[in-house]
Amino acid sequence: MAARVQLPKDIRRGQVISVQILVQHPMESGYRLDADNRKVPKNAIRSFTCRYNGEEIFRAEMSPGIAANPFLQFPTLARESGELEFSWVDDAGERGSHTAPIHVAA
Amino acid sequence: MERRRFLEAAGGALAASLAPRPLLAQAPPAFAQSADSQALVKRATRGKEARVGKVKLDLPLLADNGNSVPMKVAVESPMTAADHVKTIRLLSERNPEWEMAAFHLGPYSGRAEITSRVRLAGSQRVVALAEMSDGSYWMGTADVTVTLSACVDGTG
Amino acid sequence: MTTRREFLKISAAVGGGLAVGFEFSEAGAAQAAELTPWVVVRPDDTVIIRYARAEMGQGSMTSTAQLVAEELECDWSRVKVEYADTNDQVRRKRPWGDMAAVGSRTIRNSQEYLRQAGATAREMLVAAAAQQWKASPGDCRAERGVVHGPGGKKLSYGKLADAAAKMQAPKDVKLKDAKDWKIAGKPIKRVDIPATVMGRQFYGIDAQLPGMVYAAIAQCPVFGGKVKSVDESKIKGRRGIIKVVQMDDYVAVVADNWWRAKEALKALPIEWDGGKNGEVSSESIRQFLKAGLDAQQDVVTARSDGNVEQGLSGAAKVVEAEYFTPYLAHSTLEPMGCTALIKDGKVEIWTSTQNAEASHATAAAVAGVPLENVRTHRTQLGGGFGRRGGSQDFVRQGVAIAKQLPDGTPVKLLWTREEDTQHDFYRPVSLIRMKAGLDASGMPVAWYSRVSAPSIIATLLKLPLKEGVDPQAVAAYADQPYEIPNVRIEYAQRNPHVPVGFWRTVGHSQNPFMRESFVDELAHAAGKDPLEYRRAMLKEASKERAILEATVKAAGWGTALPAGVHRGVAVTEGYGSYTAAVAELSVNDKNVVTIHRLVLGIDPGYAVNPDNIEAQMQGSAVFMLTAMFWGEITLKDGRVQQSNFNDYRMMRLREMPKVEVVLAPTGGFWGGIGEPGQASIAPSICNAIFAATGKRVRSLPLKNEGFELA
Amino acid sequence: MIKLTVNGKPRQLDVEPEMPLLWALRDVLDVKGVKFGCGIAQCGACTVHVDGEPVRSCSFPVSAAAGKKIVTIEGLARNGKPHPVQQAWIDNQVPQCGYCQGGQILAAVALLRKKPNPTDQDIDEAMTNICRCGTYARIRKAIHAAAKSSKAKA
Repeated sequence: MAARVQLPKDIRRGQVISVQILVQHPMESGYRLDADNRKVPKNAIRSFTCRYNGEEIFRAEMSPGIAANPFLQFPTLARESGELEFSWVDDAGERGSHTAPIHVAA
Repeated sequence: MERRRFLEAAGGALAASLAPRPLLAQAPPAFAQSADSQALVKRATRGKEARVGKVKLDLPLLADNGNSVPMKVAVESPMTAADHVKTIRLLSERNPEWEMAAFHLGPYSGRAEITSRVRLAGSQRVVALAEMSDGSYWMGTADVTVTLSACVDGTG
Repeated sequence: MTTRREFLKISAAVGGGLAVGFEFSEAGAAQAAELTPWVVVRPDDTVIIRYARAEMGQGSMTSTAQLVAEELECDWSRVKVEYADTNDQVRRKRPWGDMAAVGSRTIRNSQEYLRQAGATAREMLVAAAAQQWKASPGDCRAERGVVHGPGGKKLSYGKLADAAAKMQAPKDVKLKDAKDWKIAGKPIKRVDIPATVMGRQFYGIDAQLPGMVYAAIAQCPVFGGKVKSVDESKIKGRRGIIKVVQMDDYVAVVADNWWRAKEALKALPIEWDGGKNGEVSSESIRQFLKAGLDAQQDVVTARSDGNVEQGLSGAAKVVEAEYFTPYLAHSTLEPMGCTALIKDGKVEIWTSTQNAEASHATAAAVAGVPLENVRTHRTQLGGGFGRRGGSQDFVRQGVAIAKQLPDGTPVKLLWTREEDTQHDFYRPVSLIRMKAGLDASGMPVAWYSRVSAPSIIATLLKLPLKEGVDPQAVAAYADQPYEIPNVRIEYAQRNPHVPVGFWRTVGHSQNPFMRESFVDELAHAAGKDPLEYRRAMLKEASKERAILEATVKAAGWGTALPAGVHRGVAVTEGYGSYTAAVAELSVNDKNVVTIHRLVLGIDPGYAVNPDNIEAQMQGSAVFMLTAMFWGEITLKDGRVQQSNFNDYRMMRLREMPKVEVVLAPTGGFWGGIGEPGQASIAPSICNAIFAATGKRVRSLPLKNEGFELA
Repeated sequence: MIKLTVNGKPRQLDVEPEMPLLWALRDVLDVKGVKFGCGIAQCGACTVHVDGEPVRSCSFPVSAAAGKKIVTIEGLARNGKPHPVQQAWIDNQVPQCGYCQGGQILAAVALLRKKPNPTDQDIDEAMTNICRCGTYARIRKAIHAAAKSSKAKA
């Protein structure tokens, strides 16, 4: 489950930035049939968390009501340089994670 | 009759503007089944009412299909330790799972604004419900017409 | 009426970019006053009534205007009907509501707000007059476009329009009782017909713009397949060729003339990759559905009353049968197409569409522009029948091709008849097993049906099915009106790769054939008259019973017939209306069927335009008889075998039997008109064939059962 | 350069001789009343008169129309008044979607020219154009009505 993260270019301390992430996941609705006419089981990312240097700054509970390859853009207050750590788990129990460095100018 | 010539001749000069009038009470109902968004809200709040306001939910008026509809929700809040948005929920009238998503925020968020793409099982009213740090609830709604499903959205 | 002139004026916006939010009406529009989004009054007393949905021959453009005009108390001879603009629809946040002409629901879903709009405008005009006269509105009344006041004062709507537009709209308006109708309920002539017969009607195919180019299209012959390669060198240097557009699953040739584009496309070598669907045939689909009839898994229950097993095991007699109906193409006489212009981030399209909003949203999505930057020009449709509603493939392609051309180049995409026949969203194939248990008196105590068929809602609309049931697939079963204590209806959703869609009358185009034929089988097994049998199973007060009685009475059921002539009967609800049919026919020794008379009854609740209803019923007869006798789309190597009217036969004038329409509105509800008329026809014919020959038709089309139409 | 007369006006066009008259009319001369339905002379939506004879223009090369008088549905009216057949079509509310009706009317006009008082069988034989909406009963009625009205005038 690959992911792509986008952060603003120049981040200054105290600035509220938008964190964008796109996770590759089908977010199966549970009512789609595959090419062989078999029901594709429901499978959505249920829980998604973002930690900023270890501290939780965003959490989402989701359903198949979020489109395939979920895209999320959420705000956070830039404090110091470090790492954003994203983690999620789907209905199948599969876990995914991704990290992105964050550079904050004083 | 030469249509092409007519087109050119007619030019842009026919701008007989007509000021749009506000929607009348007699306008077609948006969604018959959306009579009571509060019922949806009460399910989410376990019985508490939500006040209308502070929450702005942006969804397109029309979506050609419901598979991936751009969504933006913003809540008015200073986002301080004392006064902030704790959770924003998206509630659906028609999706098989009525709780589409819950986004948890805090003072560290700086502002309360989420953008995503949602999946809608047909035309409906979507509710955005914000739970504030003082325990109050605020809501905003948006009506989306999923044009692909128009064939079955009316009656049978 | 949207005349060609107005269309041209609308089109003219192309020249100066998108002049959005403007009224493109004819002279005098500058002073026109909009009283409600539906009613605009001009100083010359012309009343413009807006029409939001599509006109494809079903007549709703006229009948909806009748409803508005009725409440407005205007002079019908001064009424003009104009299409509501899709760009205004978006900018003004949908003042016209649903624009789709689908599901026979234009009248029944909009009658209330349309009548309210008319009444609202009327009240505003009366209030304006009263204000001017310093009279009480209660002392004023509106009649034929004039408000009359105390002391013989009068003012025409045109004179009052400006003031009326400034009046507060009343909150509540009282609507007339149908018995007081003067314009609605009357056989008013359709507003679009003069332009049609004079050759001035404007269809999607007729869009013409300066600098326009033309596109012909070839789609992968195997559904779901892809383009593998294209050898453009083979058409280099041909006259008029501008570009070859290669997409995932289709290739388009763009030229300065459509015929040149089409001829070049014919000469263009295209390699396709059909994938594994390239092995599918009608036979393999039949087997797939057959397996659905026997399957234990992936089957859902759509209705369950009592205990069918007990009912069957305790029955004196059990009757069982399997019925089949094939895929069908829509074959609108105007093939699919779309003219698109993308310029400076704005998009305009001209297309024959049953849902202008869907076309609008599709164009915006494909072009990647906001809804506000799009205008979908309204045109008459050269037939719809469900093809141009849910599936907007032609718009998707038209805009995608325009995107491949230099900004500002209008392009008209037009399909050939062959593409149209082979790339439809077909009426689903369906295989149904029915089993009924009869008691000692011959009446059914148990009824079981299993439908093995694709789901339009799951595959085309990709919507969740409630409890796994597609209501269209089990239509006329799950809601069957007969009084039977033990009923179970099951649905096995089986989706072959063939795209399915809404074909006029949808589930009711096939299930009533099966249900009502099987009821006849039961009557026969019980040794009873098929009409008496139905009477015994229908509640005395039911609407089905009422339309059945009205129809058999008109048909003279039970009266003596000439030697060799036999009758068949059927009754069905659908689209909010109730229909019945009695067929009188004879079959000669070569199995040639001569239909002497087809009596079609309908109870639509209220009849807004009786003449139009008769026309729709006549048309329904032709549409259904065409399907019954010849209609089938078959597959080989994953491809549709039919291509044009030479191998996908249409009924012609000499083959149309005498059709008598029994219009028996009982009031109190609003039913559909465009589709329900077809529902009872096939079983009435097949039941009459059984009466004539003893052969029970359980599979359509009739040509495959050895029957030919005289 | 191919020269022909369309609805009374002389027109000329520089196109391939094998281009069907339908496309020369629609796309080159901008005469849109003539419709495309099948392209194989099955449906008759493209019917026009060539020197008074009904022709399915989708399968009729434009070169064969050179020097001839073409009349399309737009050219039937006289002084802005509907042709008696057009009037009968309005009186009897024949069209539904209307797409085929230009061709149907031209076929009916040609029939009435040959047989001013056609029988049902004459109508069956002459009227082979497809109407997908199924307006055939009214087409028959309108042709009889037009025959009657022309007789009344004569």
